[in-house]
Amino acid sequence: MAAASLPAAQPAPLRAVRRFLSSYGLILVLLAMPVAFGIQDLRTEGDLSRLANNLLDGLSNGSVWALVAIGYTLVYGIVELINFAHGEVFMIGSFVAAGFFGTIGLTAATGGAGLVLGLLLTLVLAMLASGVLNTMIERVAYRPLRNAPKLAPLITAVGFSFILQNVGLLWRGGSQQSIIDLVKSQKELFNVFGVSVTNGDALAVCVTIPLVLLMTAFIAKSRLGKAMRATAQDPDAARLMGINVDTTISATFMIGGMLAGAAGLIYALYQTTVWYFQGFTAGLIAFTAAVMGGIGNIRGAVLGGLIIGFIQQLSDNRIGTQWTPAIVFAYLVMIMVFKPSGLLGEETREAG
Amino acid sequence: MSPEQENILEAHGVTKQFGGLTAVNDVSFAIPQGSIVSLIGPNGAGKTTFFNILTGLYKPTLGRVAFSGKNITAGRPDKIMALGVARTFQNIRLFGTMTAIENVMVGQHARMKAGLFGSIFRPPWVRGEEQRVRAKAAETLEYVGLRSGVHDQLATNLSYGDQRRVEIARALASEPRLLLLDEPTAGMNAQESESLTRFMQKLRDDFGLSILLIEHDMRVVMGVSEHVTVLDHGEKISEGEPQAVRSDPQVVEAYLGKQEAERQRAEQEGAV
Amino acid sequence: GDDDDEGGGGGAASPDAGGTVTVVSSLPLQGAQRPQTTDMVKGIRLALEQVNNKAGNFTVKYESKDDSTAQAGTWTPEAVSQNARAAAQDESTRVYIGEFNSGGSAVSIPILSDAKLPQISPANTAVGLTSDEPGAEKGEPTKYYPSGFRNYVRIVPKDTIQGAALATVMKKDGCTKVAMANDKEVYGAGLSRNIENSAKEQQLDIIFNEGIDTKAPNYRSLASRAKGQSADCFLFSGITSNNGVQIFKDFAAALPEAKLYGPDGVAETGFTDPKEGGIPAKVAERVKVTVATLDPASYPEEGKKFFSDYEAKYGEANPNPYSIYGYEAMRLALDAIERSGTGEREDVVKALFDTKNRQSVLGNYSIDENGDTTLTDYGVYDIKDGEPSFLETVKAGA
Amino acid sequence: MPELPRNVRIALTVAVIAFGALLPLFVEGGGGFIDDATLALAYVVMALGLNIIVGFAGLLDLGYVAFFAIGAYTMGYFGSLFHINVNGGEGLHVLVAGPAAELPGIHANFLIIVVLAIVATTVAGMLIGLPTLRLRGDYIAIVTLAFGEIVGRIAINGDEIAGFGTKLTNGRQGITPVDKIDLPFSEPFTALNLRPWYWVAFTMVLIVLFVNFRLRDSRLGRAWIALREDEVAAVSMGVPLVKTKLLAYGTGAAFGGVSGAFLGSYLNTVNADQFQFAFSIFILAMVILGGLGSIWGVVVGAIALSFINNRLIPDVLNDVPERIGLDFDLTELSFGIFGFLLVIMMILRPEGLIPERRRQLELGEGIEDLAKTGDDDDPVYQARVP
Amino acid sequence: MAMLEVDEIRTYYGNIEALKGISLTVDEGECVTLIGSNGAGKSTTLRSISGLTPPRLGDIRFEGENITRTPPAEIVQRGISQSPEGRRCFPRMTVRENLDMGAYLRRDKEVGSDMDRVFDLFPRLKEREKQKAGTMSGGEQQMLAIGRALMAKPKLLLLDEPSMGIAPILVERIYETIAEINEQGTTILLVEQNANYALSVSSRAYVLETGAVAISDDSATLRSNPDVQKAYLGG
Ligand SMILES: Nc1ncnc2c1ncn2[C@@H]1O[C@H](COP(=O)(O)OP(=O)(O)OP(=O)(O)O)[C@@H](O)[C@H]1O
Ligand SMILES: Nc1ncnc2c1ncn2[C@@H]1O[C@H](COP(=O)(O)OP(=O)(O)OP(=O)(O)O)[C@@H](O)[C@H]1O
Ligand SMILES: [Mg+2]
Ligand SMILES: [Mg+2]
Repeated sequence: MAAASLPAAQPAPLRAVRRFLSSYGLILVLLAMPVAFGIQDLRTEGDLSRLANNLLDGLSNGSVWALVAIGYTLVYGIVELINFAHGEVFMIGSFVAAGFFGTIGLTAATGGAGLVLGLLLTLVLAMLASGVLNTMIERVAYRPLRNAPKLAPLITAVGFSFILQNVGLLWRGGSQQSIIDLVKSQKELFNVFGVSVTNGDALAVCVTIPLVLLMTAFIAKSRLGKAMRATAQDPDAARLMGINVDTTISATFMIGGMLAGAAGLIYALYQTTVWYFQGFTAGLIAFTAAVMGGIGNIRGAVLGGLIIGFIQQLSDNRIGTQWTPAIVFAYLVMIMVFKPSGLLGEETREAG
Repeated sequence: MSPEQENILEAHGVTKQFGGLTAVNDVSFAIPQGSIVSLIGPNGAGKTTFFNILTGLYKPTLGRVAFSGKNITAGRPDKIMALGVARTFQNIRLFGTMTAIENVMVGQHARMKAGLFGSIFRPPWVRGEEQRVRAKAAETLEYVGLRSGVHDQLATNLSYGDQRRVEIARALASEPRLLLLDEPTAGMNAQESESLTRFMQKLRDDFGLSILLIEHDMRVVMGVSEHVTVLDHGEKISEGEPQAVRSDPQVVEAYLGKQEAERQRAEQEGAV
Repeated sequence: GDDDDEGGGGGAASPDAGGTVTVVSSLPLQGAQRPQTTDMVKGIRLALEQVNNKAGNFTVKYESKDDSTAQAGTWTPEAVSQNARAAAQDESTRVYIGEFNSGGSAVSIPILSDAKLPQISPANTAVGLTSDEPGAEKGEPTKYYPSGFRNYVRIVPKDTIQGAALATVMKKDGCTKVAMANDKEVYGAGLSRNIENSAKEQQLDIIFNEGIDTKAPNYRSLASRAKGQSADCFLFSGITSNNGVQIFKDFAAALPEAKLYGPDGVAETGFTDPKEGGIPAKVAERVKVTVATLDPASYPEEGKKFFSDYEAKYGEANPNPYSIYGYEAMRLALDAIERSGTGEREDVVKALFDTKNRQSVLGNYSIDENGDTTLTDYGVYDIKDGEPSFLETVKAGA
Repeated sequence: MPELPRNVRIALTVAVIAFGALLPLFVEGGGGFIDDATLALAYVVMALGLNIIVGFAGLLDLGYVAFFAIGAYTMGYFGSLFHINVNGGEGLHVLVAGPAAELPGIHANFLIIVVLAIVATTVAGMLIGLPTLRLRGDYIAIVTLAFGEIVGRIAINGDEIAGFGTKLTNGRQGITPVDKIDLPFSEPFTALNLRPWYWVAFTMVLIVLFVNFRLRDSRLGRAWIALREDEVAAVSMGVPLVKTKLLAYGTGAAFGGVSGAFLGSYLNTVNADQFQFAFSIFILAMVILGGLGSIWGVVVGAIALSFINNRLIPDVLNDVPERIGLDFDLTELSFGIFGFLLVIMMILRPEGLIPERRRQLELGEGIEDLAKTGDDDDPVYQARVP
Repeated sequence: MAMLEVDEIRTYYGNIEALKGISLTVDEGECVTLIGSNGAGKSTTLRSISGLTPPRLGDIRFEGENITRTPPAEIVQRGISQSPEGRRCFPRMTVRENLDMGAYLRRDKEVGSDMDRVFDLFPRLKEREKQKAGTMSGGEQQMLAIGRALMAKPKLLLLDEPSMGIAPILVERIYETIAEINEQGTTILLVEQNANYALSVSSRAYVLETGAVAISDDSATLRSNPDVQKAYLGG
């Protein structure tokens, strides 16, 4: 029998619209703002340098988010926990770094090898501090709840996020604290076609990209990476493979924390301001980025972080900073509508 | 199968592709009213996929499905269920934190009327409905052979075999006209499989239920079905009466294996 | 206290008056405003300690209440109304110092007005709480006093005055295109509206006045918008803890030539001193801030004494500017209790509104019939060695 | 644990209700206790509403504050001076007496406002629910969170949006004051006598409790659990996905709206700063701490957290150093303490203060008990602390 | 000394006693079958041996050492691998990655050739090397689960209903393989419902009933036991 084609449930034009939307809707959504603004710029200013500057700012800001988001998504992927404390671990990393600058005598005048060496040392310290802190939180607040209802660790995470914020508050007070500008973050490094690239931009991008490549390779290739993925997907089966699930989870928190620490340092260098509350915002953005890209997917988290960076800068520049969070979230909702499992999320067989 | 018998389900040219893989390829198929029909084939032949198309979980790439004359292609699963098509799952999908009896009560969702306000104010008719549904669920569980002692246990706490029974009960309780069973005897021993075979026949005889069965246990397939369709690589490779299909060389080659065919033959002869 | 010579009637307390009365303060002790409010409480305590807990014949007890919650991190209506109600219920409470936020006072005034409990705000600047002058919403201020009883006074000038002062300074400095940002708080937004109004009068071009997201990590894109529109001055109308430091740094970087301005909300070392996390010296060079307090040198003795006493007690030479308002709020409360004679709430209210020509740490002021202070002079400060340093006085509205 | 006979359970329920209802008569009418209690009851209403969404239907909602906001703004729009120019400054008055009847602006009877709030939040709940229908697990969480934040942002920035001669919101300035509740056959409420407020809140709680219990053991309740457990299986068993999920969002949201309208009036303000993410988390913590899906658990969780937040930390703990003669400011540790308490409570009782029945079963506790119970629609059965 | 000794173990799920004192032994090189009706406790026995649900009472010894409370990962390290009930493949990993996971603890060079062996046994897996396991059909996943357990190259292999959901033609192949690897020296403990094949490859068998051992005997003897025939062999 000839295969009858699909019964017409909808009139043809509607169907075409739907099909078009489902395949290109996402792209339309993502490009809407830049394209609209680009056209506007061409009309009013005659060139695209304003847009290009926005996008560059977005890229560097987004790189910082991406760094926070990778650590977030790693932990998220493995224990399926919305880790509200992650942002605070990142904040502590920033504080440690900012505090250490003074300790080892880095000043705005330090340059060249001294600066590089000092920063590397700080990096190690910040990563260690945040890594250990994160592992400790896991041990104290999440591990005892391994068999509890899935949402129970969410509350301990919130609890720890409060505790750490309080630590930050006691440490550096309630206002934003300006710290020394070691890398002359806002100083122009070079300028192409009216796009001004600053030291901060270069730093953020140059640190993020290698780290992302490294992490992706690590998760895909290394034994620990494999163990992490297996544990994430089915802990009992992972045990049957000879994987020590507790150790793996600890290691994941360690790595996640270390990434947060690295991000903390970059953030401190890039913004030259630290604040006890910075982790809350960063955590929320990292969560958003992780989900936008597809939970547990590292490249997705990076993509999510960058997209958020772009949206934020475009919106700050054109629409108004007070609306920026709302616009970021509106974008998120639209992306979720078109890609329910995130931009790079994997769909698995659901039926049967 | 007499020609004047009405078909309760007809599928025409159903095709389903996943990316580059064609899981079901242009399969046409019919289930006569009140009959038991089996769908067999090697692993990955597309049987479960076909089920998922019939029940609305997958949208076929091509093709059309009609249930008692109504087009249900890519219809909403819950609507298809409400029309009278109930199913079980190959990988058992019970509601883990519900008790066995509650699971079966959910199966009757489409047959109940209480809405939001009915549920809140619980007028007498809603009370009556609840009682009826609960009683029916208990009865169905007994019917599939689940001891009353475990009716109030959570589904996750049941053993594999018992979970299968609850699943069948859950499907049955909705009083379907067509029952789709995906490897119902997996995880059951020979005796249990046999009683399930008899049970299917009884369902058909008592309630005029039509059954579509996916099964790898040839003893069950041979024992119960009036008609067998064989899929391989998504295509229909053979179809007909069980005996005929069983000796179809293509089926032996792709699915049964020489040894199994041999054994079947021996058994058959022994039994006669 | 030695500021009662002008108050009159202080010594005339009826012989049977006396006993213990309570003054409560209700301030957000959690979250972003904590730095201001804790120094304020310190100022309050200092004031009370200096008079040995005495106001005339009354022994004064002080109770510090928190109008924020840990969970919210800022003032909450729940906490404000709870504090107001508790104060109203407690017979011994005679003065209520608060709230810090104008929005909070909008909640507590109606409750306290019903209970005829005198209220002194050390920080509210929203116009509409006391008067219906431009800047107030329709229906203000009567809607806050449902029974018609005015119980509320404040010791900080309302926004109209500082707005004019800032506009004047910018005009004088030769600004032509001003980029403005405000923190959207009642204080910051209200003040920025007043600055805009005054700027218009003085033909200053405000290219934008952006309400910022105070939790944003940076404002580089916003600053680059100002650059795109060739702004030559930048003004942030808000408080330090609403990301004041970051926004100044970002605008300073994007507009290397521009002059930068801020209101009293940023006139504190947390903003001016890099050692305390304030803006870097390079940026500070370009900043001017206005404060209702004048040059410490031109302060009355009282004022100088405050700073030295504060340092003696708490070891901080440069407290948050709000500490002095806390101090003065308590001083005024004590003074009014003493002047009231009976210490009864209605009498204290009357005494508050009767405050005339009071010599205080803030300078010489009276309370007008709306409950506003008559202080109008603003000091313009620039920043030297991480500290605000007095430049000149501007006459508001000039 | 021995099973309580049915009539004992009924007696116990009646006793609890009577105790709750009569409580205000024994305390100061304007005191801190009744204030805390009234707030706690308002939170109980929200927590039970959220419990329907998260506990029953398993849809992790991190944006519940949106419904609080919408309920409160309904109160603000229809019971304050917000629309001061309406009717040429004369005001519109619908079945109100007392001071409100004289004022400009729109002033409707509280009961009407409640109905409007229910309608508004139900619709909002469903709208927010729509984009989450295809989503799974935590993807739902972020989308609801997003909506909560968007609503919060609109509240804060609404003063920039104007139309029809009015602003959308009053921004951070807030809408103040708000009409007091004015019920038929009673004196208008006042800010200083809190007893009537308490009783209104108490009545709301009784209603939500009733609805929660009825829904839990109903066709709809089962459908929610089924969807929460396995969506594919549930739809294959005839549970309509869209309708069932939206009903959960809608009902849960409605209670948030009712409570929001009440709080708007009770707190005398509708202030944009209240509608922050932290509030969603606060309510969610009540639900999880109490015991996800467990009705009495959520009640206890809400009361406990509300007490910790509004009384224990600000008033009890913060006074401790002063009382024992230390010059130490505990307020600077407040949210650390709050966080610490959350962590400790959760670790000590991972299943929640009063775990849901299913949870107990899953742990293999008390299966024999349950087998005997048979009928468990009686609230008191759940009240037993295991 | 037997390779595996299970001594009077009692395993609980919460308060439910699933195993009420089960004892059994498996000698080195042997193939032993567990049969029993639904809920008898077969899977629980295997889970207990692997350490997933450690018994509350009783002892399990492997190669003379007590492993009753040893964590699962270490038990695998000692040489016990399991193909669990319900397949439990890693759904978002590809077929090949799943097989790699099976050899997680191995560091020898023969992993590659063992993989080829699995591919020989199940050509479908080779064909779908890059497919995500979660999208495979039930039977395909079962193949993968067995293959994955084989990849560990264990001393003792635990198989929980390996033929479940497998087409007849493959069941043959699987049992041929079981017999083959058993001959090559791998000890096997097998749980099966359809005991025909199982009893034909195993030397001894235990029949479990409601958490206890009801019969234990030679496979051949059991096959001719009328009760067993009726219940498990469809006789
Ligand atoms: N979502 C999917 N994505 C990609 N491939 C799929 C998907 N679902 C099924 N397949 C493939 O389609 C084919 C048919 O699968 P199906 O589950 O229908 O087989 P089956 O006949 O039920 O097999 P079995 O007897 O093993 O259960 C299989 O090869 C399977 O790997
Ligand atoms: N996770 C669990 N929680 C509680 N009880 C359980 C759990 N798993 C199994 N049980 C109970 O333990 C007993 C033994 O179950 P088990 O799965 O070992 O049986 P089985 O012999 O493998 O049966 P089947 O042939 O059906 O797989 C059963 O009574 C079952 O109800
Ligand atoms: Mg199948
Ligand atoms: Mg089993």
